Amino acid sequence: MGVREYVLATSAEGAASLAGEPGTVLMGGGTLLMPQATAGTLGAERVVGLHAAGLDYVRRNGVTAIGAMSPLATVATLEDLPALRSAARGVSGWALRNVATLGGNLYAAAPYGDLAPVLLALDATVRLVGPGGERTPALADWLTEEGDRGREVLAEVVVPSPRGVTGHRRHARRAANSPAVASAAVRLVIEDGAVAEARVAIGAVAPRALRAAAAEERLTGAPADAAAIAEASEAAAAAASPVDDPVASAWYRRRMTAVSVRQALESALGSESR
Amino acid sequence: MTLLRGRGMAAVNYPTGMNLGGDPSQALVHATTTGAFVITLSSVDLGQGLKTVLAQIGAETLGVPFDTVRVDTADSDTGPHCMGTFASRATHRAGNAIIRAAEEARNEMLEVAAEELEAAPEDLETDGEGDIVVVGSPDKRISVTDVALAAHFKQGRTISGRGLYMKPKSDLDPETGAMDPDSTEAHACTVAEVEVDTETGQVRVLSLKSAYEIGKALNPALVEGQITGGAWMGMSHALYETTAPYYPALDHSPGDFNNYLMPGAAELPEIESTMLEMASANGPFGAKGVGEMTANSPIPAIANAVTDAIGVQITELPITPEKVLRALEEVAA
Amino acid sequence: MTMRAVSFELNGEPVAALARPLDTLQSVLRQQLGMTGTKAGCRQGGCGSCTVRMDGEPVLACLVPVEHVEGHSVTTIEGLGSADALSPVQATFFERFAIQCGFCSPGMIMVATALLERNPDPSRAEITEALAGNVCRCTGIAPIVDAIEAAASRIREKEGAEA
Amino acid sequence: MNQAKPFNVIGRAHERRDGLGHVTGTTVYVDDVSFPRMCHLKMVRNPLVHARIRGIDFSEAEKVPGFVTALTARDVPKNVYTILCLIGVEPDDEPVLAEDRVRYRGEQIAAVVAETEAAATEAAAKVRLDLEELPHVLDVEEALAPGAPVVTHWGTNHFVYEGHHCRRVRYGDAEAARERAEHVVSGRYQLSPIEHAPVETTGCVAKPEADGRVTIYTNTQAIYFSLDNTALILGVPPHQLHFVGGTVGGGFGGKVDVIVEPIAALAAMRTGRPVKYMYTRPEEMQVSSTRSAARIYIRDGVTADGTIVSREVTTFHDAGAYSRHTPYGCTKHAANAAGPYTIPNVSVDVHCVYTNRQPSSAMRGFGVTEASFAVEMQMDRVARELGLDPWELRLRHAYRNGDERPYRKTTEDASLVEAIQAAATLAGIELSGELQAMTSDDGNGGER
Repeated sequence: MGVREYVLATSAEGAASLAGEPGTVLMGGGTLLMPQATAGTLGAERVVGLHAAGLDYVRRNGVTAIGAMSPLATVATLEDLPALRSAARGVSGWALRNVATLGGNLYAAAPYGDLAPVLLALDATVRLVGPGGERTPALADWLTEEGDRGREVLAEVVVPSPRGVTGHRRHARRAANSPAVASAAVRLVIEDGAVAEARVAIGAVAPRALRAAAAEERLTGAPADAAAIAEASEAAAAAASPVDDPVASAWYRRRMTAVSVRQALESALGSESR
Repeated sequence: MTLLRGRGMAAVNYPTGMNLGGDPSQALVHATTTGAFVITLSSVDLGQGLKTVLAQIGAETLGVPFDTVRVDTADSDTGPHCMGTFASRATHRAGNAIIRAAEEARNEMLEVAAEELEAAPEDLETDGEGDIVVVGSPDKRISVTDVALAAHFKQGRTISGRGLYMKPKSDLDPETGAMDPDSTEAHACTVAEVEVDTETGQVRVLSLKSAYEIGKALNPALVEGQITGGAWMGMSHALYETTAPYYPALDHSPGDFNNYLMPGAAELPEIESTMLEMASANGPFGAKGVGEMTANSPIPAIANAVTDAIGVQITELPITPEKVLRALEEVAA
Repeated sequence: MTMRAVSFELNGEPVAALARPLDTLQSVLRQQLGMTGTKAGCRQGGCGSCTVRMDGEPVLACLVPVEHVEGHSVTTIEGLGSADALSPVQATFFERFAIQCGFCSPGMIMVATALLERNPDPSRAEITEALAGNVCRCTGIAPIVDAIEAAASRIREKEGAEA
Repeated sequence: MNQAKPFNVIGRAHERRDGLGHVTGTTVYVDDVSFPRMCHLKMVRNPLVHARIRGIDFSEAEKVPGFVTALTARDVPKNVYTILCLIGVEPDDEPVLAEDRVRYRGEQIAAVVAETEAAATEAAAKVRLDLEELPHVLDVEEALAPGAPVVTHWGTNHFVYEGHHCRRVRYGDAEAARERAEHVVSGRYQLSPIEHAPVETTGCVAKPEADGRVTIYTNTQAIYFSLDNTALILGVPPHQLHFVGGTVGGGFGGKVDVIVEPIAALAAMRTGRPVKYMYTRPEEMQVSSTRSAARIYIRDGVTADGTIVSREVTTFHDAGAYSRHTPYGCTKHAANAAGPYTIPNVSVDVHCVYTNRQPSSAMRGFGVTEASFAVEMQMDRVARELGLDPWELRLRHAYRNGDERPYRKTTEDASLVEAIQAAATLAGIELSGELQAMTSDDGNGGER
């Protein structure tokens, strides 16, 4: 069944009022859904688009609030969030980044969805608008929620001012326009030579991006020395649940998870081995 | 992490054309009323530049300017038969057919001109710029346009030619494999340098330096295009491409350009090449087929360079980072 | 099914199209507006051959619902130079054999043109980054990068001469 | 032709004749061709690997608004064919549309024609297939093992070459020479199946004309090859067909198969309307032919002084489910399997093996690309195992003019020696004076 109706919502609330209805899907920039619509495999009769919903903005007020419909090309210009910028720049090619959105990227299945690990490391929250109102869970919580994510509209991502140092590494088969094999984003708050707070998030190696709790625990409360970095990297790799796909096997993705985390940590600490 | 450097080389031959069932192509050439020439045939340009190089062959043979020669191809209602564009055969076969057709048309053109100039045809020469001149008497000349007009409206004859080139069918001895499968052979040798990241298993091709012996470069820029494109494709075969990433299993067969991996602009190595020209007796102006060969020598050259870097052969394509890491573990064990 | 009328500016001229829900800009350009220079190599956002510019920004026309173009300005390869007045990028692609089969060329040229407008003196790395979303199967890409470098210096020289 | 005269046009880097069209976007490719009342064709494909077809139900498809017609094997006059029948290759093996069995994932079962591409896609998706899954085989050597599921209709999983189970080359006595040799060096080399991946997918538009002819606009690499095969399949005289092409958005061998034209032409004749059939990108990637994933075993006998006196090559070409051009590719491979070297004793067995994979076919260099990969890795293996210089090993064995190839053709246009020397120079590798002095005309190389 082809798409019979495309509704261009003028607000997140308007989109949310239609979101849960049968045969209806929400669409951001369209990079995920448009190929399916063209191929006739979308499986929805009605598509509700957020293109005109007023969600393309970046506002700074102590925190950075990024509208979910901000193109990745815009995210790739956020100088004060270098890890996020680097993740956005790594997605596909220029013309696609002008279409793809921050919000849509958070719905992309592995190995796509490069922004989530960085946003996890930055303790981002999301603003979700549902038929009954809105809520602002932590991204980490939202990503692990069960249930139909199509019933609410992701309106905004809020990134606190990063505390500490951040690092991001993404491995792919090609330097550009290449699905990730593994990626890692980290944030470390160092106090008195020891790690006071650690965030280690990994992407492309599990159905959704996730925080590697064991890696964070290994790092917290001790100096970030080579042994800690190595063990945290292995702990993160153990938290991965990669699958084989056309680009890489599960075996290789797990190996590269450890490498990514280690390199991201070294990058954050400014002690790259290269 | 360590970066291992390696260098490898490979040398290849590549046959021009096919033989099974006979391998012919035809061309027709005729002059328009105003002295342009149309080459009519059915050969297909895949992007390698066949329409251009065939016009060059026609113009050279006719002795007329390149711009006055048209190539009208690939319409079965007008173009005579061609087997097709494959087996590095198109320039060789269609080119030879055009030479024959154009020689016939040229002879007619000179006969018409001879009558207009009151000279013997064998005393005439084309100047390549649109005139026919009497050898030794540069003032006695006539334009090809005037010759064509005279042929059409005064002398009442055509300026045209027919050409066919055929590689005859080769009988093949099923016991010994004795056969004559090709018309000529081009050759290439590539030296590849690679860098292998022992932590990621990624192979980076640093340079591909190749020599290609191609008989004659009829259009050097088009040959260069085949060389650069072929080097890239060979590198792509060596390191990236497969429709079955878990061969022979069918799982995860790529269906798009995200998953069907080919190197991008950032992966380009330094590509340097040199062309040798050792004319083939049966090639048009000595040319050999070059289109396919250019992709061949880089594949084993890169594979051999990887061996040089890591100390063990990876003999299954593509040489993925995973295979490299597993090979390195094997070496270490 | 509701059809929707969409109006926008195409290569400087106002145009209108009647679109089915989620018709792509690509299909409307090619099938309704005669702009077949915008190629359809994959219709998945993977090959870049349908790259056009929307308000100056390169976008993949196969991913853009034509409804999103309402009121905007779109430039296709037909909006660049013609055969007797090639744009600098078209000219150097032609002169430097950065084309073989030609199917990726319009998309490549649209991206390259956008790049040189915002960065008149790009490094090779910046050129390769800009081209990352465009697939070429024939040329080995290097001639395309060379042609873009040549176009950049040609544009700079021309502007230098005018200044 | 006066060869002594300097060239006027040849050797010049003339710009491309089609270049201005390409850079202005005005070159017309097949997908740019359309006609009033043009229909679109979409294919119903096998979702399994190997299956028996018990039934095809079009009842839901017919209800899709815009549905025009559907075609099955019964509609195709000569449904089973093989592309190379034009040069006498037998047997016919591939159905235009599947009959009782489908042998690979994605095989064509039924064509659906509709007013729009979207309607054709939707209707094709609504065709119900009743399939009984059959055991399948995917590996070339497993396919040749006793008890393997049989892929072909004639009962063996290999092509039969004039009574032989493979294409063979026998030159000298390879086995005896190997037994006499001091060293034996063996290798196994595996290529991957590769997609041609032209940026323009394969396709055509077939347009019925008022005089009963059909014009077919196509991106085939071989106009007459496609025309003649289409005429045979449709059971019409060739002069009833008019093929127009010559502008191709990348070929690389993939557009030599004659897959889209016959069915589009049949649909046009059936409906009396122009019909377009373009592969989608997934069809191009997952269904169209690939390069054969050849598996090549090489065993060399080498004497103490580093002379290769014997080379035995056994190759298994993965044809996939149908022949297409692979039987020919195997012959081309057989000729080149020992490489561009003069070796006095050569034995080559090239098996064209059928598996339940998407068919392989011609691709840039096929037959030879695979041989060059394996031979050049093997040459390095010999050099490594015997501690020889790989440049010297190749230069010493490189064939010279006058040498006989294993397929008993006397070499005339040898230039491998010169190519190797030139590459060494370019790469800054210094060859010894002896190696530098070699030529393709020196009759060098010891026992030949």
